[in-house]
Amino acid sequence: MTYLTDDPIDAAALVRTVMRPTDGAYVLFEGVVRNHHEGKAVESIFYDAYRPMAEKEIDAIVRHLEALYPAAALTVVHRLGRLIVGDSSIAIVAAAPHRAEAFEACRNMIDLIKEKVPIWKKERGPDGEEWVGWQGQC
Amino acid sequence: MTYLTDDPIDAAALVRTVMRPTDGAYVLFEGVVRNHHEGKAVESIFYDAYRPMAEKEIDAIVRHLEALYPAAALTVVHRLGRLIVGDSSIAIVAAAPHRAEAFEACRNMIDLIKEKVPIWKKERGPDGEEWVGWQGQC
Amino acid sequence: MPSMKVHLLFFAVLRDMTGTGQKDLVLEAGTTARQVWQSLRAQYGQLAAFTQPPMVAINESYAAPDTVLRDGDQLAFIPPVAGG
Amino acid sequence: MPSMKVHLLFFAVLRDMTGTGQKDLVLEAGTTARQVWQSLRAQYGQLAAFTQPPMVAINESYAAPDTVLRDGDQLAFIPPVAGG
Repeated sequence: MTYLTDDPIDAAALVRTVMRPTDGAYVLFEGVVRNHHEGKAVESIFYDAYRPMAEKEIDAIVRHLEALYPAAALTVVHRLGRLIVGDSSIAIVAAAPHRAEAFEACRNMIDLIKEKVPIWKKERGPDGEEWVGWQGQC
Repeated sequence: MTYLTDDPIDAAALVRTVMRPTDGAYVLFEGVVRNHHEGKAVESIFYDAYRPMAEKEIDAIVRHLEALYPAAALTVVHRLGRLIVGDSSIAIVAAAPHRAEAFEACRNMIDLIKEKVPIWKKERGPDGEEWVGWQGQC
Repeated sequence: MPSMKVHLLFFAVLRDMTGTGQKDLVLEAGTTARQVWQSLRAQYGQLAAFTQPPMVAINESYAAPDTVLRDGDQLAFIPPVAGG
Repeated sequence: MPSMKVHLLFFAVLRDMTGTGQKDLVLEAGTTARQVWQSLRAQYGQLAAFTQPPMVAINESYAAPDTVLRDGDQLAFIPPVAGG
């Protein structure tokens, strides 16, 4: 139960930890720091988290999806700290005997993580820094 | 326009060829030889193709999806020859500024390739060999 | 009225606004998370406009803002999340 | 009646059944892909049961079985595909 890391993500290694000889497919999703957000240039992002709670919330999502897609094998790593354009912030792998479950479990996982896990990002660009999502309202 | 290979697929290298600084996500799909098919044990698969036509058909699918998902960057490699359990037969990468397009383009690509491209597989297991899909009917 | 201790954590924009990551509070028994938020608004000018608290977490789980706190609780206000 | 040459390709299960990957045909002008399939059925016992041809490709593109072949065409019958 260590879904958070301060180090670069090795997606290929993550895939190897998941695949079983019964799996006919896997889907890997990586979220990557891009050079723009809502029309503004982005140079880097600082990811902050409420770490113990984030670990618990991610674990709850993994268990929920394992129950929903019993044939799938799932894993996820989220990186924290300062990332630059091109760095991966998250990698999710969903392996399954058939591709439909792999796609659905992977897509479902990133959607739930973005919705529920206490992780935040502060974007830095030529115009300064800003916490994403805090637009003067809670 | 070389979508077919006789060599092992390097998915990480494929991802690197696709990603642009504007991309916030990519989805990688790999099809992998699994150890079973319709209840039978599988040890290896031989992939055959009508190579020049397969190249054209894959290219047409890529162009179709590029038109459907203009923000996405897409690529695909299909391996031919004899593959053993755990080997990847196909890798598809769809990168995009936002994840929805990456997921949809990738899923759409594998579905279309499985439907349209003249590639065949002969499964080998303890009970012998069989061409998949040729169940005594055309 | 008996008092209790609550450990308050700040993250992200709230840590920047308050200038701290944590704070020990001594509260009257019966105090809710929402009431803690109101006292923070009085204390930090940048929060004054936020009449409604963000999401609330008590002991590392989401909780309703009107949950009554208990002695030893760890309380956090969760700004809109942006992981992934 | 004038004749034409057509290059016929076999893949996968059809290559195994016919024991060859290709074949040069000399056909009467006006022959269709479907008619070529019927002559193959007469020639190869394992195909006799298949009254309908598989998918047809002419010059590396899918075509209707009743397409009239032309001199120099490359013809292939495409068994059910199973890529990916």
